[in-house]
This record gives sequence, structure tokens and C-alpha cells, in this order.
Amino acid sequence: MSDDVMAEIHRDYLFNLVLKGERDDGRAFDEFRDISIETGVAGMAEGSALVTLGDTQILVGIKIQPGEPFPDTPDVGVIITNAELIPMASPEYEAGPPREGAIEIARVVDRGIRESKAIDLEKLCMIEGEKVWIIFIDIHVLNNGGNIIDAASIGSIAALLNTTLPAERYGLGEDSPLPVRDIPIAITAIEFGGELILDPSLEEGKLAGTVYTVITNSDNGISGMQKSGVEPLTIDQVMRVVDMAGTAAAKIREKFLEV
Amino acid sequence: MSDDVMAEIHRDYLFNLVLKGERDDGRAFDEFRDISIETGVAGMAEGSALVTLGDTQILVGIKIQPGEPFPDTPDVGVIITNAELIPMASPEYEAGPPREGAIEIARVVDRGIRESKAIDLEKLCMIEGEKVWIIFIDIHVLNNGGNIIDAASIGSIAALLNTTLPAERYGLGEDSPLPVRDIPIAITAIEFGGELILDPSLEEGKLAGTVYTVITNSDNGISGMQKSGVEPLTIDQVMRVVDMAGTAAAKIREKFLEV
Amino acid sequence: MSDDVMAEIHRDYLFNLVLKGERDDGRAFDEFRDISIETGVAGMAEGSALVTLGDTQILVGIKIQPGEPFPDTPDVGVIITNAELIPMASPEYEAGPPREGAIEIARVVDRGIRESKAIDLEKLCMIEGEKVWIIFIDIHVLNNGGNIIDAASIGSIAALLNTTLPAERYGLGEDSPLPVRDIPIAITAIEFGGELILDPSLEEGKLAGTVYTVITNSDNGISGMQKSGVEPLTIDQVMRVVDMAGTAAAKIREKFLEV
Amino acid sequence: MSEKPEHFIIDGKRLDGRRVDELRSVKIKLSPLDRADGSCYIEWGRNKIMAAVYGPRELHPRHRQNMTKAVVQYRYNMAAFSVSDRIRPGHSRRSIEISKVGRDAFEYVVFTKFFPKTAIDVFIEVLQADAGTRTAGINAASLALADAGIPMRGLVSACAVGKVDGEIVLDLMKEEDNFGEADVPVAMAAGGKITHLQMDGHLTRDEFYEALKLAKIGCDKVYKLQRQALIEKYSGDYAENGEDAITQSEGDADE
Amino acid sequence: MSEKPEHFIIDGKRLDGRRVDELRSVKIKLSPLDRADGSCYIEWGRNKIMAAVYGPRELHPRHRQNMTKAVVQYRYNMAAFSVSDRIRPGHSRRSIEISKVGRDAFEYVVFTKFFPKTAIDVFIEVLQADAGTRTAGINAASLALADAGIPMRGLVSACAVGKVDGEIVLDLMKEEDNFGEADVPVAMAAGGKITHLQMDGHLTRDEFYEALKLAKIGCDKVYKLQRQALIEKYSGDYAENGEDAITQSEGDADE
Amino acid sequence: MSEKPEHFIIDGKRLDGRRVDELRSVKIKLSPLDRADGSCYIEWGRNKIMAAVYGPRELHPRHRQNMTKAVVQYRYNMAAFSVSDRIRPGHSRRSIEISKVGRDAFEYVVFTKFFPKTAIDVFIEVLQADAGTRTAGINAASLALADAGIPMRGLVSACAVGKVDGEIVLDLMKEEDNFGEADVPVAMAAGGKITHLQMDGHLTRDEFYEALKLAKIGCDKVYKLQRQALIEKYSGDYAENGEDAITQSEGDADE
Repeated sequence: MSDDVMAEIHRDYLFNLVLKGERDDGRAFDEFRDISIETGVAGMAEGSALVTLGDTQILVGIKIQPGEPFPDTPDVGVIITNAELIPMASPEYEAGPPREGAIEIARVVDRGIRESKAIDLEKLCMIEGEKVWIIFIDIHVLNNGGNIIDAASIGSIAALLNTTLPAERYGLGEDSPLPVRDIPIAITAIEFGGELILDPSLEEGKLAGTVYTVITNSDNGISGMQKSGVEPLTIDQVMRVVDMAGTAAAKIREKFLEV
Repeated sequence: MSDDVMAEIHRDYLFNLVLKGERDDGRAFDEFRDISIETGVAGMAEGSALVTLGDTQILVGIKIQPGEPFPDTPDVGVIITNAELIPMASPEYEAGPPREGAIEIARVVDRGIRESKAIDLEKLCMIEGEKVWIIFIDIHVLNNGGNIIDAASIGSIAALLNTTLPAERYGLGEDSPLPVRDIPIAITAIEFGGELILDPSLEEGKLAGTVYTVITNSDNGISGMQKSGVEPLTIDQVMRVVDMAGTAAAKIREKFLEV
Repeated sequence: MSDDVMAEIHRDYLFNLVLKGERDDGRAFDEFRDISIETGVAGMAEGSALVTLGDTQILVGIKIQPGEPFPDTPDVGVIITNAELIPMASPEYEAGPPREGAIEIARVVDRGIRESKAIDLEKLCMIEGEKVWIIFIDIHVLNNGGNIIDAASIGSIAALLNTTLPAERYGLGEDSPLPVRDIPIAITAIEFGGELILDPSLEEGKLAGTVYTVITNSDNGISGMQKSGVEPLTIDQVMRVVDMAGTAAAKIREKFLEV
Repeated sequence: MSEKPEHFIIDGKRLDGRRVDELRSVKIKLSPLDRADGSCYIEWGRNKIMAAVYGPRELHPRHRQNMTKAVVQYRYNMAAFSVSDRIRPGHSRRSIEISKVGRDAFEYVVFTKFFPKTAIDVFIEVLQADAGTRTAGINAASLALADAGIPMRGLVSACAVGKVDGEIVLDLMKEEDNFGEADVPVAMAAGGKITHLQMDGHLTRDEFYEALKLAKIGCDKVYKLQRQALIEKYSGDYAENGEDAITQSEGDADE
Repeated sequence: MSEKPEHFIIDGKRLDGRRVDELRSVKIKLSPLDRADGSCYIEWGRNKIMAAVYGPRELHPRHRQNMTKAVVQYRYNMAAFSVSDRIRPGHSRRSIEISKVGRDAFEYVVFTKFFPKTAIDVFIEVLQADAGTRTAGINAASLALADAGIPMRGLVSACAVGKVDGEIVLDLMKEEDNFGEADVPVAMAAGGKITHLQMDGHLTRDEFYEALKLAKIGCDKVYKLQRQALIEKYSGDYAENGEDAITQSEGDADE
Repeated sequence: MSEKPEHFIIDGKRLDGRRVDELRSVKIKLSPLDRADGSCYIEWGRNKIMAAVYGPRELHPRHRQNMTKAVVQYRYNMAAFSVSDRIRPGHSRRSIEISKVGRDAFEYVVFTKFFPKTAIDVFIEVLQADAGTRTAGINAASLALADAGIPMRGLVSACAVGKVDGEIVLDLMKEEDNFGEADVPVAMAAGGKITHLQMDGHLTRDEFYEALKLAKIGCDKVYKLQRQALIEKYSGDYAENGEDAITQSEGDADE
């Protein structure tokens, strides 16, 4: 109970800060925490990336194996995205099959990769209707410091860019890089006291009335969105986040040139 | 608690009615509530029927796809019957995998279809041991107003009579009607104060010491039975239900000529 | 609660006995309870054995069917070992999927069979990479009177020695005995008040600080071990159990000549 | 599955030599398990079945307790190796249904009102299956309940009747069950009160009536076997040494 | 899946003859189910969807109760036979996500504070699916909540907008959804407050803005249909006899 | 799986150049995670493993609480991408067994009596697996428990010993594990007290005794690495800037 009281006091404190245009850690409302991306960290994976976004740490591993296409899309490869909110990462997470939250994260990240056409799925078809490459994107959250979706999105595309098609292992020709042709980046804002704030920390995330994610591509086009949480947004607020997201994503995309 | 008291008073009331040879809704003991059967209501299904039996509403959908036969019956098609007591249909139903009650309903309905040989399963074999038609009977209870089994049984055979074998979709020849050659009908009686009552309403069903279902065919032969509930029946009571069931089923079977 | 008090008094009693070098049933510390092995008891199984070890009763059944090998071992047969601690066997057991305890028992028994190379798995390959024999060892505990692991181990190898490869049923040639070439036997000791005691009864097992199983073969070599429980063991204690286990297993192995 | 025989009954004898109203050989062993409060092992033809009873005992979780009576729980399970093709361990839809109607078969006879808030758990394990496991399981359960000292109105006795070669016969064996025209498992309490009844196949109204009357004869025979097993177990006459199972040919039981 | 059409819009008309800003035909039936506290059946083009509401009612298990407000629970489910390839019954990852954002769409409008410790359960069953089941389900849920008498700030109205042949269009039908360039399901409460928003595909910033404005127009149209259904149901005018469903062509509703 | 090498030991050197009694290179990083109460990242040869500890904390559901001591819970998990063929997320029978014996390895050293009714949760995530993940995980868990300030009798140190080319060797690498003659994972607390012991393969009694003695030597080496990691972390000397991981060649640790 006293935990709850402390939490409420802290919420009030953060709320008052926001009304003054400030954040606990001194960031501007549209400012991200430090991001670092380390690729190739999981050596048994075909590709991998460890993303650190403030306190948040996420390891994304890519595994690839030959398999059958879906019957209704016989000529393209398959993407399967899974997120594990393992109990190591947060006292709130529990062991067991993925719940609502983990499923939503995986599906939003998947939407960005898929709808941006970042992966050239046609090139992953070996024999139409019979044999295609199956790409498993496994998002392993190690430390939940807030804004899991953006870190997972950044980690997933970073890992894919770092991925090799393991053709030799399966006697299917020579290894080659996975054909990736865009860098979709998810940017998440929370609405809080009427303000829109990017890259919410764990504490800020708990205050959020609404969480709204916009995924943009290299051409600044939009390829995915997800609103969740109980508070509504106006059309104006939505468009403001769209604009903030485009700018923030472009900055993060530059990171990928450094990797 | 006061709910329980009200329920008990209502039970006493119904009990006293039965002792006087009456039912709450004025029906005779062997009288069914109004039945309506509407077929073809679920357009993506190969066959379907919406059955209304008093307040009870059940939608049965038939899906058919090619697949492998069971190893011990390589030359006949496969029937798979499933009942979903979705939480929409009753405050008592819960989400999740089918429980005892739903499994019993599905298995009794399945027994009637299967044992009456209503579907000519030999005709559903395409290549012995390799390829047969698999018939999925999905019973979707929308509103539980009592006597689910009989409504599900009526809905299932009505849906099957309305079913097309989707051969064209799978490149397996021309579409044709599903070969159905009998109309098995389940009739359920409850035992209550020594009396045998057909088509129990929801309230009557809660009073039942015993629920006893008899499935008869067009030739008035019996092809399935199930007794459940805690009170025993005498041989005489059993035979009385058998006779009542034959008469009631014949009347309902006439409905199928109207459809 | 009074159950707990009785249990504690009983524990103290057993503890004091052990300090005097005695056991409740008069056995020496390295002495097994009576063992009986009856084979062929489950007539639908390819092999079976009912083992009685004191009050413990375990029925092991072997089923064999053709199937695919594991991709990384394409030229050998497959062993799948499963233990069911059915609620019939003990008031503590619950229905449902196998828990930790049942999984550990199955894996330790499996380890003994596998690592001793008791079954000539090469001979169970029919077509490399495509078709091998799959051996299912199902351990069905009927009455838990303590020391399940040893009884399960004895029952498993007894059932395997009694097993016929059902080639005729699958049109794969003539039936033949399963090629078994060793008799691995698990011997379990508990540590209790510094003493090491073999074949713990149910009550003794509840006292155990540590449970330590050693599996030996006909050549007196060791092919499997498992320590569980909270108390540590010294190297000397471990080696004492190894020696006790070798002697006890040799005695039990003689039983197999009688069968 | 084997081939369908051309005839099931030749010169009044069935494939295994039985008359149409004859049970398979039955062997009963009481109290084979010592952890359970009551238990019974039964061999019924080629079926081998173990039944155990625990209770009355505390029921968890508490919200499943009934304030006015004991809850009877019944779990019918087939061992993975009890049939020709291995069964994946765990509940199947078939075993869930059989467990439900098995439970219903006993609610009438058990004096559940004596033990509010408790559970009486009946476990049936089929170790070797031929045909008629559900009725043989009920017979074993009935004896295991008695062995556990659960107060009951009386025993429940069960058998199946069916139709082969156009004739109504008692206690179907495997071939008769697989290829016969109908299968009617029945359980009865004292006075011919039917506590369990299912039916598969095809029968006319009159055939069914005939089947029910034969089932009554069968259940009476079973009752005698059960009663004899209890008497031999609980009378001092019962030989503890040597073979302690009771093997009954029907002739013995009929006397 | 069928082939992609060469053109989706010819001479300003879509494949089914609609204008770019036109809804499919909508048929609404209130209170079709009598067990539920409120219910609504909707036909939206070729979609057929049933919604039911139970509550406020006690929430189990107790640790899920909220001391200060009702917990809104939302379960979107597709019947096994609602699509071309049978769906295995039970939750899928897709249905779990849609259930979550469906719930979020209503939290703002329902006066949850009035009913602490309770649950308000919304169940959506898709009986026949074309495209737009999640938005049609929200529309039906909104009416079922009203039918159950749950106090709300107002109705939630939903529709999808998308892009085909380079144009922004309202209420995607199946072919437009499968082969179009973008799909944006939106739900709005009174005053254009967005309570649900998702997006798939590819749009520029300006196309998306255009889409949102069209969604506003669409949600207004839906609101009128919903309001009319409630009025006809709850005003005395409502004809109880004969066909009691309300079929709306958009023209009627626009007046 | 790769081919079996013809020899594992040539001129006293193993495939990776180690002597028979030499550990693989070890890199330890304390407190890499800030949500957990304690954590440790370890690279052990090509293994990469993260360990985290939460607790003592309230244990739910309450019926799992122990009135007299803390319950130690241990969850060993392999990331889907940690091995060559993707692992389906969730528990496997292997991970359940390793979790159980991992838990048992710590019960003796943790002062559980200090924290009745609570849980002490240890989580092991294998991010990259070579061979020896269960022992490397125990080593990381031991440091994460210390990092969380859980009172213990001392550290637990673990390593595997095995047999290849007829020789007893320390700390099996992948090829030695796959194709070797035996594998014996061991964990020891202070004083050589064995808290974890398993064995696979085939050893004579005397070989096993030799293996145990080598395991003792190995665990002592591990203990020194663990101790040094704690000292460097908690003494002021520890350089916070730059590379904060401790990489140990065995020579360093042996001094």
C-alpha cells in the first residue's frame, strides 16, 4: 500500500513537471534517451542486435530456416515475430506464454517490418508453393526501462540488416545477406496532461493515458500505427505525433549508418 | 445469496406446477417450444443453419476440406464435431477450451450423425488411405435458453442438408451436395418429480434430476442415447422416453420438408 | 495441522532410529525391500513389466511405432520416456500435465537407458534420415510407496527386455526381440543425519536432505547420476554411494536371470 | 483393426465360445493399492483395470466445495500403452465424457449429504483395453468405494449389451464391439434403477427393450460377483495367503 | 485468395458500385439475445457480427477487481466457420490484439467509476467475415452497451479508411483490404475524439491526414445509423411485428 | 552437427589449445541490469548467459508460501536464437529439469530462514549456447545473488568435467560434449561441499573419482574468478569508465 502512495506522489511530481514543460531527466518532450546498437552479439543467430535505450535493454535474434509458405501467399517468404517479456526484465513480468502486452509488441513490430516491405519477401521464395525461407524475429527483453516498442523496433531492423541467409547449412547454395531495403522505425508518444511526449521512460509510461506509435520509413512515409490506452486523441494531436515521429525516426535512422 | 433464495422459490413453484400436470409456459409435458430453422446464414461456411428453439439460439456451421483419413478407417471421410459454449450465450459460460458440458454436447450430436449413417462417408473418400473429405461441424451457441442438445442436433443435420462439397476450390472436380441420407433428431427429456418432460426450458433444465437424450432416425430406429444427471431411471421410464422421442422427432423431421 | 504434528513426531522417531543405526522396518542401511518383477502384464503393449518394490507398484509399458529420426541423429532409433504420477498413486499427486518431479524421474530413467547404450539404436534405423523405430517408455506409477526412481528404472529395463519389435503389424518384415544388450540399474540413496540409506521408503524419502541416484551397468561402470535435494554431499559420501550402488545393482541384476 | 468376421454366432456360440447371455470371465482383487483409501483391480475378459478411491477429503480449490454435500469426482484414464496405437498421455474428449457419465452413475448411490464440503475421488486406470472398459471401470469403482468404506445405498453394477448377427447379446467383446450393430452400456443400482445408459449403433424400439431386459440380467450377474468378492474379502474365510484374487466363472456366481 | 483486380475505381465507382466516401449497406438489430444484458446484431456489407454485453457484474478472480472502477473486458472471437479456411476455435494472436485495442476503444466513454469492483464484459462473435470486422464489432459493441443500459459519455462509432488506386476511400471491402495500399481502422467518440486507431500499409503524411478527415465523415455517418437504431428501438414507433431489423442505406441516414 | 574429430587431445593440448585441467576464458560483468535486485552477465568460452535475481519478495499465490523460510525459485531458459536450430519459446522438459537441479544447488547456501513467506527468484537466460550452460548459469546466479545482497553461506562455483580420448578433462567445449565419453556437471560450496551433481556417459568407478577430484580443482578456480569479480566491483578500485567487464585468463585467477 505504501508503495502505492509513493507511486502516486511520484506521479503527481512528474505531472507537475510536465505542466511546466519539463521532464524528470531533463529531456525535451521530443527528445530520445541515449541509444546504442550492438550487432552480432548472439553468435548462434543468423543476425542479432542488442539495443540499449536509456535503461531499456533488448536483444533481438534472427533465426532463418527453410519451410513451407502460407497457402494464400505461395510465392513469398514468411516472417514470424515473437516477443518474450521474460520475468528477468521486470518485477511485473511473469513466466508463461506471451500475454496481451507481449503479443501487441510483437504484432506492432511485425507490422512495421512487413508493411514497409523492408524485407524483399519475393527473394525468399525458393520453390513456389513448396519451399521458402522462414524468418523468425525473436525479441528478448532483458531490462524494461520503458518504451519497449521503439527499442524492439530498432533492434529488429538492426538485427535484420546484420542477418545472413544460411543457405550453405541447408545445402541450398551460398550464404548471402538478407535482402533488406528499408529501415522502418517505430516512434512512440504518450499523451499526458494534454502534452505529447516521445520515448517515455518507465515512470512516464505508467502515467500515460494513451500510448501512440507511428512507424515511418526512409521516404518519411508511414507504414504502421497503433494507439492503445484509455484516453482519446484529437486529429490535431495525432498529426503532431506523426510529425514528431518522422523527425525522430530520421535521426535514429542515421545511427544505422554508424553501425 | 438472495439470488439463491429466489431460485429456490422458483424451483418450488415449478415443482408444484409439474405435480399438477402443468408447465410454466403452458406446454404439455411432451410439447416442444416453437422451432425455426434458417439455413445458409453463414455465407463463408459450406453449409449452415440458425436454429431457434424457444429462447435458445444456435448457429451451426459446416466447413469441409480435404485431408488424411484415420489410419484404422482409410476408406471413409472424417467427421469432427465441436461445440462452443461461448460466454456470450450465458452468464455461466466462460471463455477457454471446451469443458465437460460442451464436450458432451458435441459428442452426443456427433453420435447421432455418425451412428445413423446420415452422411455417406464412403462417398467422401477420394484416394483410399490418403485423401478424404473432412467435415467440421461447429456448433456455436449464441443464446442458452435451455435444451441445447436438441437444438444443436437439429441445427447440425439442417446445416449438413444445406452443405456443398467445395471440390472446385481445391481443384478436385465439381461442387456437389453433401451426400446426406437420413435425418437423425435428438430428443431430450428430463425427469422431475417422477414426471418425464420434453424440451426443458432453461429453468426446467436446472430442476432436472436426470437428463436423458434419445436420437431416432427416419425409420424410427434408435441410433444414439445419453443419460446424464444424478437421478436413476427405471426401465419403464426409459421406454416411455423412447416412445415420446420417436413421436416428437417425427414431428420435427416434418419441419425439414418446409425448409 | 495435527497431521503436521504427527508427521514431525514420526520424523523425529525415524531420525533417532537412524542415529542408532536402525530403520523402521528393520532393514540394514544398504538393504532393499522385496522386489518382484512380472513381465508381459500389459498385453496391448509391445513389452511391459509390473515392478513391486515394497509398497511401491509401477507398471511400465513399451509401445513401438515407425517414425522419423531426429535431424541431428538420422541413423538411429528414438527413445521417448514419459512418467505419469497419476493421482491414483498418492494423495499428493494431481491430474494434469507432468510436473517437475515426473519429468525428472523420466529423464533420469531415460539417461540410464540411453547412456548405457542398453538398446542398440543403430539397429532401429530402417532408412537413414527417413524411417526409424520409435520406442515409447511409459512409466505408470500405481502406488507410491517411496523410491519411485529405482522401481521405474528396474521396470523400464525389465519391460524392454520383454519387448518385441512389431514389424509385422506395420508390414515391415518379421517381428523380432528388441535388441537390448545391457541392464542399467538406478540405485538411489538418501542422506539423512549424515548417514546414507538405500531404497528409502516413502516416510524415509520425506526426511531426506538429499536424494542421490547412481546408475550402473553390467560391467559395473557408471552411466548416469542425479543429485537432487537441498543438502550437500562430500566427495567421500558420493564415492560411498557409488560403491553401495554397484553392489546393490549387481544383486538386483541377478533378478533378471530369474525372470 | 482386424477383419470383420463373417458370423459372430455359430450354433448358439459366440467367437469366444460364450452363449449370448454369458459374461466374459471376471477376476476381482480388492485393496491391491495401499495408498488409496479403497481400491479394486479387475480383469474383465482381456480388460485390465485398476480403480482407486480417495476421500472423503478436503476439496481444493475451495470455491468448488458444496456446502451441503460431498462432490464426487471421477477420472477415467487410459494408460498410454493400453491399446494398440499408443495414446498420448492426458485427457481426451472421449475420456472426459466417460468421466462425466461415470461420475453421474454414482451420485445416486453415494450418501454425499454425510460429507459436506469434501471430495470423494474415484480414479480409473485402464491398463489393458479390450471392449467394455467403461462398464468394467464402473464395477471396479463400485467395489473400490465399498473398500474405502464410503456409505452407499448399494453397489452399482454395469455391463454392456449389444446386437450382432441380428441377435441381442450380453457383454460385447472387441470384435463384437467394432463390427456389431449396436452397443448399449448400462449401469444399475439395486432394484434395477438405471444410473448409467448410453447407446451407439442402430436398434429398433423393441430390440432396445429386449436389450434393456438382458442388461438387467447381466447387471444381476455382475452384482453377485461383486458381492461375493466383498464377502470373501471381509469374512474371516478369506485366504490371505497365496493367490488372493477371486476368479469367477459365471456358473459359480449364478448359484 | 482471388486475383488482384486491375482497377478498384472506374468512373468514380468502386467494385461494388459505391462512391469513395460511401459506407457499405448496414443492417442493425437490437436486443437479439435475451440472456445477455444487452446485445446487438449487425450486418455490415457481407460481415455478420453479434455483440453481447454482461454487466456490471461481479469480477472473478477477486485479485483482478479494481477498487475504484469497473474493469471493461472485451473478447473478439471469430467463429470457426466465419472465413474461407476453418479457424481452429480459441484465441489467436490476432484476436488477442483486436480484443485489447477494442477494450481500449471503450474505456473513455464508459463511466467505469460508477461501478467499482465489477466487470463489464463485451463479447463480439464474428459469424461471417468480409473486411472491417473489428470496426463493425466496435459499432455493435457500442449499441450493445447502450442496450444494456451502461452509462456512457456517448456512443463510439467506427469505420476503416484506406487507399486503393491512389485514392483515399471509406470502408474497405474484402478486395480493397487484400490488395489495397493502406488500411486505417478508426473509432471516434463524440467530438471526433479518437479512441481507436491502427494503420497498415503505406501512406504519406498528407494522405494520412486526408484519411483521418474522411474517417471523421465516416464515423459521423455511422453515428447517425446507430442513433436511428436506438431511437426506433426505444421510441414507441418501433414496429414489433414483422421484420424488426433496421436496414439503412446511407442516404436514409444522411438526412 | 559437425563431424567427430579423430583426436581430442594432441600433444597434451585440446582442440582449442587448452590443457586438460584448464578452464575456457571467462568474462564476468556484475549488475548489468538495473530492474533486477541483482544481476550478472557471464561469457564462458562461447557461452553468453545473463542471470538476474529478484527478492526476497512476496510470493504469489499465497498457498505456495513457506511459513518458515523463503522459497528459492530458479528458472533456466534458452533464448529462441541461442542455438543452431531455433528453440520454440517456453519450457521444455530439459529446461524444467535444469531449473529444478539449479534450484537445489542453492538451497544449502542461501539463508532462507531469514525471509519466511517470501520468494527469492533466480532467472537464467542463455543468449548463446556452446556447452556447459547449466554450470555457467549457476556461476552467474551465484554472483547475481551476491549482487542482490542475499545473505549466503558463501558462493556456489560450478564446472563440468568429462572424458575424451580416454582422459579426464576440465570444462568440456561443444565438440567434447557432443562426442566425448562422459559429462559430469558439478557445483560446490565452500569446503568442497557438492550442491549439484549429474552425470552422463560412461565412466569406471575410478575414472569418476578422478573426475570428482578434477571438478574440485575446477570449482576452486571458478571461485577465485567469482571472488575477484566481486572485489573489483565492490572495492573502490573498480574502474567505472570504459570496459567494465572483467576478463580473466585462468593464469590471472590462479595467482
